[in-house]
Amino acid sequence: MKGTDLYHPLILKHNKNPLHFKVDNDGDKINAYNPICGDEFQIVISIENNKINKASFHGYGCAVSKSALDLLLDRIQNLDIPEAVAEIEKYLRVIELDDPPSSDVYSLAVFQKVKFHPARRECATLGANAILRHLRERLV
Amino acid sequence: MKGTDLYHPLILKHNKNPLHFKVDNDGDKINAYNPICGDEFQIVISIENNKINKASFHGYGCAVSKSALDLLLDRIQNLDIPEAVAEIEKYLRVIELDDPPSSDVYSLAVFQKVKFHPARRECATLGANAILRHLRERLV
Amino acid sequence: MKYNRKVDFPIFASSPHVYLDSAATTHKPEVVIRAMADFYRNHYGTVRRGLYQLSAQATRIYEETREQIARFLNAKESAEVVFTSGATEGINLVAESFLKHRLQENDEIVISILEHHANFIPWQQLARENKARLIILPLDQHGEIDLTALKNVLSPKTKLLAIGHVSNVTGGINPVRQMIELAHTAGVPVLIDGAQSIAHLKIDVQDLDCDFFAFSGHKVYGPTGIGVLFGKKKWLEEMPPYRYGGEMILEVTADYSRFKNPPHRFEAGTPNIAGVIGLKAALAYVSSLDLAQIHTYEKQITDHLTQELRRSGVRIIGAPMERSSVVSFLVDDIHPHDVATILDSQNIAVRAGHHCAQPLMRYLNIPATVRASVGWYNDLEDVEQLIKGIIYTRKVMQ
Amino acid sequence: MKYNRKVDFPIFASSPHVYLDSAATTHKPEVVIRAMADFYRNHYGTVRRGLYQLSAQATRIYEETREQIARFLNAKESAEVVFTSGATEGINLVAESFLKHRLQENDEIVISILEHHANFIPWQQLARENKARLIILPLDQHGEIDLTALKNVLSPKTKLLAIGHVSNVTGGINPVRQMIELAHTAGVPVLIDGAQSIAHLKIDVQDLDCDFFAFSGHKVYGPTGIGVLFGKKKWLEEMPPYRYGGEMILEVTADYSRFKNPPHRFEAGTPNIAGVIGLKAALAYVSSLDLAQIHTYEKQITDHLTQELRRSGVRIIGAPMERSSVVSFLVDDIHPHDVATILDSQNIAVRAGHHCAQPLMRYLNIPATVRASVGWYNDLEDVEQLIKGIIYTRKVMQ
Ligand SMILES: Cc1ncc(COP(=O)(O)O)c(C=O)c1O
Ligand SMILES: Cc1ncc(COP(=O)(O)O)c(C=O)c1O
Repeated sequence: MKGTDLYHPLILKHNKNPLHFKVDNDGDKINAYNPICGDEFQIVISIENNKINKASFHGYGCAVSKSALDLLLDRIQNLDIPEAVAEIEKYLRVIELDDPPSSDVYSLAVFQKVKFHPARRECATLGANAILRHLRERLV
Repeated sequence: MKGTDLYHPLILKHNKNPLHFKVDNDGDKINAYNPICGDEFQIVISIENNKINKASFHGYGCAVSKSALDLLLDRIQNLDIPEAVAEIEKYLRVIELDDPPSSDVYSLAVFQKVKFHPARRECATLGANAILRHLRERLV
Repeated sequence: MKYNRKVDFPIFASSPHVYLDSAATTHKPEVVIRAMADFYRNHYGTVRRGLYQLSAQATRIYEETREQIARFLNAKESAEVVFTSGATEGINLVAESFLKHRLQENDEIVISILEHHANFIPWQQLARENKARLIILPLDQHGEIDLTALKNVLSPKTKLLAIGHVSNVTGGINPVRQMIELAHTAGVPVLIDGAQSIAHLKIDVQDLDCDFFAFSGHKVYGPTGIGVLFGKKKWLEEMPPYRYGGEMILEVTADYSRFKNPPHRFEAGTPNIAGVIGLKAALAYVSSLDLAQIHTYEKQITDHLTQELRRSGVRIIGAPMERSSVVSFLVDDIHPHDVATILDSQNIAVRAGHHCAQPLMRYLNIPATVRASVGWYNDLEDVEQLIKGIIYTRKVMQ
Repeated sequence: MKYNRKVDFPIFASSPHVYLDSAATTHKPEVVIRAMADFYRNHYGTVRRGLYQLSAQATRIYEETREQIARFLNAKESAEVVFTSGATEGINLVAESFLKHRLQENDEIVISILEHHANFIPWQQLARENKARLIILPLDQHGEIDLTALKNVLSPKTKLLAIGHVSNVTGGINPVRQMIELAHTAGVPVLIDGAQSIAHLKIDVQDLDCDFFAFSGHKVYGPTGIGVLFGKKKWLEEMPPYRYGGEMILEVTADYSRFKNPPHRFEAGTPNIAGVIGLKAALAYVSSLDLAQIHTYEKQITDHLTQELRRSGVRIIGAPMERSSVVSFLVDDIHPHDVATILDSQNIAVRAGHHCAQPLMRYLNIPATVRASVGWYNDLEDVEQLIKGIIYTRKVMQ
């Protein structure tokens, strides 16, 4: 594997066997759509007492958008909303602004390789941005 | 003088002392105007019995447009209209289409050097085209 | 024969890769690169404006290129050749200067569902602005533009038929000659989007009898930022300018302006002179090879490519009767973007996405495809590498 | 010092001539020519569309150039930088996408009598089409744009002030900062035609506070076919697209299209990628020299030129308070075209004609001028040659 290669085994694993890929209608519905590449996910997050206690998604997307969303959902599960927002923002700084990933971004750091594939940046952030937008709206 | 030089002594002579440069209102009035360079001549041709018996011009133009017009008027003076038309057409073929000048284009052949100065082609043909247009209209 | 045709193209020496994206843009032969560098180094001058020799020379080459292009397209005269910045600008120019003033409420513009966005959105927006209708021809059961549908829609309300010569998604060569005949019988002028045909098929605008033909230099081994719009003289003459500025005017007063005749009326401002010089070299290169030979050769490679892809079990999108040098496909259920990125890791350049043909994608009910497209520099080895790359992709993604 | 600054520019080695037409177009330093050739030879790829490395690289350089230009102009952000084919297109873009929709019957557009056709005809025609009025500011007794006249015409009806930064005929530097302030006080947005200032003056769009600023690459040592339009974000965001095609859309359906945000909304189709690469190299070259130094140096040459011309007894047109690198003049009663052609025979390139400023010529009541303009590569020797050439011209024409 070259240093610029995008497909880290973790990405491939979560693409093939995502933990949160299922149809579940129980919660807030968030649509993540990138018209430019046609990727589209329906994300469902159920929030109780200001805390994300369940998260799932289904739809169509590439390995990067799918696994990134899956890992992110895993990461924010059980966080309260401000914590989840902070977490997603941290992740987006790594991906969109090339911030060095701090250790607590955990496994999501594998996606920083998109910096060698600029056209794929949006794959890694599609789900994250949609969820962030939604959570921020809930915060207000 | 280089082979590409435009200003043949004949051109300079007719620029400085044109034979037909005067204000004369007696005849057909023809306006020759090139908005792109601002050159503008009023040409007057008096035609009797289908024959050009007098020709003059005044106005403003460069050495090339002025001397070309002067020499051309000299050339067509005393010709009948079809003869004059043929003469001007012959001249224009030399200047616009790079036809080799036949001996009977006479002194006007000095203007063929405009082929090395494409932006000056229109100087050499400004008067000729205006007169030709006018004579053709008279022929119909 | 292996790789030797690549020697004309320096990129393959410096960056050895399998390039199968010529439908997006072609690499440049050394003669083109050198012609432009030589122009800037030894002969640079602006056109039309200058009375000095550098400018006169530049003007001469600029206008000679116009004549060369007229011959290349078999246009009746060079005044039918307008320099643009590319196919996109050419099509927008026709929308703006030709069609806008002719379009009344409820009039119709006909295109096909195969069109590239460049030959789709200008008509869609123009129709919108003028309360006219955009009619989109569907495909028949073979994936070809439905000619019966075309016959049925043509009417006195139809003000233009705008059709791609070759689809940049399926590679299908559209029966434009027949379509033009049908349209003309109904009195409808026709624009051909030649972006995908110019490098592959011999174009004869008089034989086609098209009213407009637009292409980009960068897709025919030429530079970026330059293109050509052919237009029949009778149309160009009645069209108002597209943009205003220097070099396209005869006379400007405080109150009015008078414009030059075509083609200069449509070329406001300092043109892309070096781009024209590069395009001249590119078309000379293509002419020296002969388009018939290019087509025969590319067909051989593309046929092989299609066959090997089919054999490898990928799903090919569209089965045009006549295929140019483009094949779109899907590898199992692997997302096209993943396929392209993994192929890239193997130094294989293909394209993935909607190929600026979202309406077609939606029509075919697929979000994207992988696309491999062939140029003169490709060879059988490139096909072999792609097939190996697909096998590798499957392994990675399994 | 003699001639050594010419070494950066290969044209002076291959075609030794006195080039005094930089206001029309500048010659290119070797670094610019090489950057483009290198791009085509070693890194060529299309932008935005491709998932493979060549395309990713090209995209990166393309967007980095945008950032570099934003810094060069001191724009707030790179999204305010739109690539165009030149100043002419930039100005037409503003006319079409910004002003057209805001212009009502009887509204007014203000320009000056000094304007180049590129900053004259687009407004004249737009006014005509919309039954609006074109107001043309006259010159005061010093040959400067009359600021009192500007104050007097500004009103709620004024929808735009469009002004050249530097006159390409008189060389006068217009007090654009003051004019912008006056306009803004009246709530009027301002476009600056920077074609003649970009290579000579440090531009700071935030300090100027202009709403739009347009220039061409070929006048600042860059390639042909590329230019830049700076626009304040708030305006760009509300402007509809200028042209339609690939790469500027988000979504296209049969019925509607959604467009990208600025700047990409205004860049339909495959852009002039190599042109952008060349412009990047040109601006890097200029930055390495430092515009303040360029200005000081050129001012020295131009002052000397003006003084020597005056001494030689020619009639200088216009006496601007602040002069950039341009001087127009008349040699006795010798027609400017004759002067330029005879100077050319002495290998001296100057321009003659109306300089795409016919309204100004008419205003000054002269049909044409000879124009000498100075670039970074000129030196005192060039001035001496010109003066000798003028003496020779007089001899020939006497
Ligand atoms: C003042 C001015 N504005 C605009 C232009 C137009 O520039 P371009 O022809 O490069 O579009 C020019 C150049 O001729 C100019 O001098
Ligand atoms: C069919 C078709 N039409 C038009 C275009 C637009 O060409 P350009 O982007 O060079 O203007 C393309 C290229 O992408 C194309 O494939």
